[in-house]
Amino acid sequence: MALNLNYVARETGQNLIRNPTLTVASVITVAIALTLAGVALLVGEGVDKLAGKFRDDVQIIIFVSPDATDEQVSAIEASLEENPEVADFSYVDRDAAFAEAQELFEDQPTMADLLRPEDVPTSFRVKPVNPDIDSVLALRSIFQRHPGVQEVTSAAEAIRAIQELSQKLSYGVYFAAAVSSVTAVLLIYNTIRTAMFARRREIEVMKLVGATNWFIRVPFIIEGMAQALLGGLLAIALLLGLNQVLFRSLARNEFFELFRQFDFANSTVVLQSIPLVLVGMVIGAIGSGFAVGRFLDV
Amino acid sequence: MALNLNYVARETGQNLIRNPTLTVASVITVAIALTLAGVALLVGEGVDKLAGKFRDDVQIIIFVSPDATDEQVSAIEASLEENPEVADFSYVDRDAAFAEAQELFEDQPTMADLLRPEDVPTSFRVKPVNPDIDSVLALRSIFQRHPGVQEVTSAAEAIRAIQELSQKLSYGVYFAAAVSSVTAVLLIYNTIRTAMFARRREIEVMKLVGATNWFIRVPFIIEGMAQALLGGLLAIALLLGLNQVLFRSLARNEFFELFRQFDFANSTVVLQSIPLVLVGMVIGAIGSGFAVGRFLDV
Amino acid sequence: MIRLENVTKVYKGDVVALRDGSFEINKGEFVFLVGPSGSGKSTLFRLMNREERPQAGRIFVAGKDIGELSSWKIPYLRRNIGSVYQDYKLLLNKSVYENVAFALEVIGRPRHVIKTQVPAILELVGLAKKQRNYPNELSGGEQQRVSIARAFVNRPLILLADEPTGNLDPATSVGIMRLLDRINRTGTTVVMATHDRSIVDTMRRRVIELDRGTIIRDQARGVYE
Amino acid sequence: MIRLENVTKVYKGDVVALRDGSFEINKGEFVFLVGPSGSGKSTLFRLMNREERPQAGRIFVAGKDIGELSSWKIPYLRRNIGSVYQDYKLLLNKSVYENVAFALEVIGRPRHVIKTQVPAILELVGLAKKQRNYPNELSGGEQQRVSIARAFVNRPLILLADEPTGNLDPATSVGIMRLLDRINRTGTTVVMATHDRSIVDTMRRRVIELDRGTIIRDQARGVYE
Ligand SMILES: Nc1ncnc2c1ncn2[C@@H]1O[C@H](COP(=O)(O)OP(=O)(O)OP(=O)(O)O)[C@@H](O)[C@H]1O
Ligand SMILES: Nc1ncnc2c1ncn2[C@@H]1O[C@H](COP(=O)(O)OP(=O)(O)OP(=O)(O)O)[C@@H](O)[C@H]1O
Ligand SMILES: [Mg+2]
Ligand SMILES: [Mg+2]
Repeated sequence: MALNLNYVARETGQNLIRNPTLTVASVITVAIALTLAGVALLVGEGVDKLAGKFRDDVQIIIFVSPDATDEQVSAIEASLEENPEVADFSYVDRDAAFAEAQELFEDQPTMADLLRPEDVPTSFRVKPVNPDIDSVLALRSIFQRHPGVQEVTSAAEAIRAIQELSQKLSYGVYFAAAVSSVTAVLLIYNTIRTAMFARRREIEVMKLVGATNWFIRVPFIIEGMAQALLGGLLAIALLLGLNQVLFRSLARNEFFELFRQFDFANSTVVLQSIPLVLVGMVIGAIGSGFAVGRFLDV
Repeated sequence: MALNLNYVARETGQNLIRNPTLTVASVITVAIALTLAGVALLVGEGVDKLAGKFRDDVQIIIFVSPDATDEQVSAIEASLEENPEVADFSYVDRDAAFAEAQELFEDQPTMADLLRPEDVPTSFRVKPVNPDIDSVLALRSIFQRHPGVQEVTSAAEAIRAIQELSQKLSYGVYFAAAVSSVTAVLLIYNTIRTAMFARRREIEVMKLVGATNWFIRVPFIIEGMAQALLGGLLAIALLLGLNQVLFRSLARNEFFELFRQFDFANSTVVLQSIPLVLVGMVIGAIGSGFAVGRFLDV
Repeated sequence: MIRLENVTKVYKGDVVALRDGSFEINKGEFVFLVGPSGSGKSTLFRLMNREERPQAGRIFVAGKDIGELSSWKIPYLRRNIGSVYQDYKLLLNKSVYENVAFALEVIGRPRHVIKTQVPAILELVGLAKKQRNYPNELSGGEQQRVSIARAFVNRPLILLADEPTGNLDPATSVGIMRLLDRINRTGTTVVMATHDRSIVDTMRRRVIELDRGTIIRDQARGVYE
Repeated sequence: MIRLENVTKVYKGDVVALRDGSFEINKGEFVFLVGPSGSGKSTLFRLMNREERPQAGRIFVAGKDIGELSSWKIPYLRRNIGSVYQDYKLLLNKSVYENVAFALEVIGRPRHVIKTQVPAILELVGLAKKQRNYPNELSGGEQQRVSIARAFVNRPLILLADEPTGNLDPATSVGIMRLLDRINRTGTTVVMATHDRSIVDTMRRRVIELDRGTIIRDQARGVYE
């Protein structure tokens, strides 16, 4: 190959500087493309965290009969402690249950007035190890038959829906990430191809002077990588800006709890972006290598 | 100008066909850019509908005293009918209220068993004309003093939060739409500039042969418009695809009520996209006109 | 037709391509521009069609000071000047026919005129068979002749030909010179830069000689040197 | 050094640029290629450096059938052949110095060699002062000389020069011909296409004449026609 580092560095630098139109166009395109992909990644992470939180919220409530004895309550507690499917549980005693009910009826004063502590059943709040629907139903049927238990409830429908949703959402996010990656690759490759088209005559001449394909390719490849690097740095800056302006302000809105998970640390954004920039550089390199190839057939 | 339609048509057609690299690159870029902007618009519409729905859900509940006379109830009804701030209202009588309460306590069987129809207060459900917090509080204080009224409630906090949120969300959407529009313009202009750069020598030669600036520009402008049109049609196809695969499937997920508003009709998508395509064509035209200008200085 | 008054053109790096040049070329004249490589012949042409502007002096073409021409009028100046460029300057994405037709389209000639005049002029320069070819499918001399055809086709007032026979064999050169002579006889002013001694010596027309930017000779019925 | 065996080259549209051409050029020979515009001279050069491939026949360069060369070996063939192109084929985004240096960089010459050889060859073709200029800042003849310098600089076995004096004045032409002659005396095989009768007639070397793709004359110590 007889490739000379000095030659490659000089050649790349000159190409970058002498064709500012092409350089600027490539850098902007790469920045936009990577920002797009970066947003998809961040949203993906938010959705993942969100789905995790939904699963964390799954709980089974074991209502204790009003006429259950203290021994029966202890027995329930003991079986809960033994059961390997139970991750955690807590006992809501009469006072706590009454306070909860009061709060629930805040807006319906008549109801709140009617309530007496004795009316409110005590209960165990159980967090299953496996928040999926089958384990939950299994746990329910076990405790349903336990003496002293009045009823076991769980938002079975909700759990099923959450499960489906979190799957759909992650498919959706994979899909969006795939689409934005393909978009990014297309945009970058497009720009490279056009830039090469603009320089096709030069490439032909180099070939005629006796340059090997690699001798011609390498500077273009390095150039592609350099442009991707610049574009990538710009993309990181854009992502940090977006994080501040969009995600964080959304996440910090009191009411919209759903977006609570979209509060990303700046370091997360940067770490998230580094592989992206690397991928961009690889695309830049391979894309340039390929695009130049079309004009090497002389 | 001595511009000949036949010449312009032929010239444009030839440019499109003889430089397939540039044509394909431009069309793809425009398609991606417009799809981006289109997604922002659709999300914007969804968010608007969502905010509208939140505002629709604002209601005031006037609980009637258990000891209110029928005349007092009729009087409340009459004042509600008179009040210009009341958009709509309905009376929840004892049976309806009891049924509602039963449903509410579905998961807490002890509570459900305890309830008797006489315990549940009847109420008026009032939809205010103006769902903002001030009007709601004004209405509340008016009816609070009405004879036969036990209490007037409204989710004041929730209303305030919704109001803030819907404002923030629409800012967010404006912001996203602005960002994606700027991105679209940048991408398209970038591509045009690069393509012009690739043809700069041709443009120079035309100038030297005595072509006026407009004679050179017009075919490039039409070419830019044609590419934007093709890219726009592709973008509409992409948006229809995205609508099917992403928005609709999200909207139809049972659990995620929030996205119910993202079920767009295909005709909406198409109608939404047409101004986008027109804007794209204008950018293509103006961008080409400008980009060619840089090389007209001979 | 063309008058230069003390024109000086200096390129960046202090290259004086024309130093205080003055001359007048009358309507219908035929002038040879000679001088060694790099003496400023092409620069002179570029000054006359306002591709370049001089640092000092004034240039009149058809009575107008072209230094004062507003930029939108430049195309109209160039339509009166047919230029054969040393490097041909063909439109690479247009066929031979389209290249020549372009010069007529630019001035708004109707299609039927183009359809008769273009093949006629291509016949004249011996390229009737190459109408559909693209410039990169032509030999050097053929490209040069396309450039000549394009410069002629709209019957300009002035013809500036920069080494129009540089890539032509002697026989074809003679043919082209006959054509130029015929064009000149119809009243077109012709200025031709050349290195071809035999052509200059045979034709015996006015010769302006340049040397490193200075006009060192302006001779009626001159020879190459 | 170069041998053609019944080579035929037909371009699309049934243009026969070379018909059944055979000849052999020995190491160290100096051959003029003459013929009217479009007769196939440049095509012959393009066949010899494998820019084009013939429809029939075989071409040997330095003993190797270049038709059988795998594509990655073509650059190595071209490094043994210095080519002066009719349209110069300079790298427009490189300065004069860089253009010439490129031919040395391609073959991996170290920097100090480049730094001494490039200025030397530019001095030889009279462009010492234009090293930093870009091709579009040069006169036609100057560009042609850059092309010549680039073709020479790596001392190739074979030099193919396509009208290397087409844009040069007689005096500079003579200088270039002296240079070619000197190069030839050091053992380099030179093939030169030209339309310049006086050069051919003065040098009296072997002349191969083409006419519409057919070799009609191959004469030792020949004249232009
Ligand atoms: N754009 C430019 N920038 C700097 N120098 C230039 C530029 N154009 C031309 N020159 C220089 O000006 C001088 C005159 O150039 P010009 O092209 O007029 O010569 P010429 O007489 O046409 O030569 P030739 O016969 O070789 O074509 C040359 O030395 C050339 O290098
Ligand atoms: N790529 C091509 N496609 C079609 N025809 C071509 C192509 N290249 C050359 N030709 C034709 O082949 C013939 C020979 O061309 P070539 O360039 O070899 O001529 P030449 O002898 O170099 O002429 P000149 O002296 O004018 O440079 C010409 O008629 C030309 O039009
Ligand atoms: Mg010149
Ligand atoms: Mg040739």
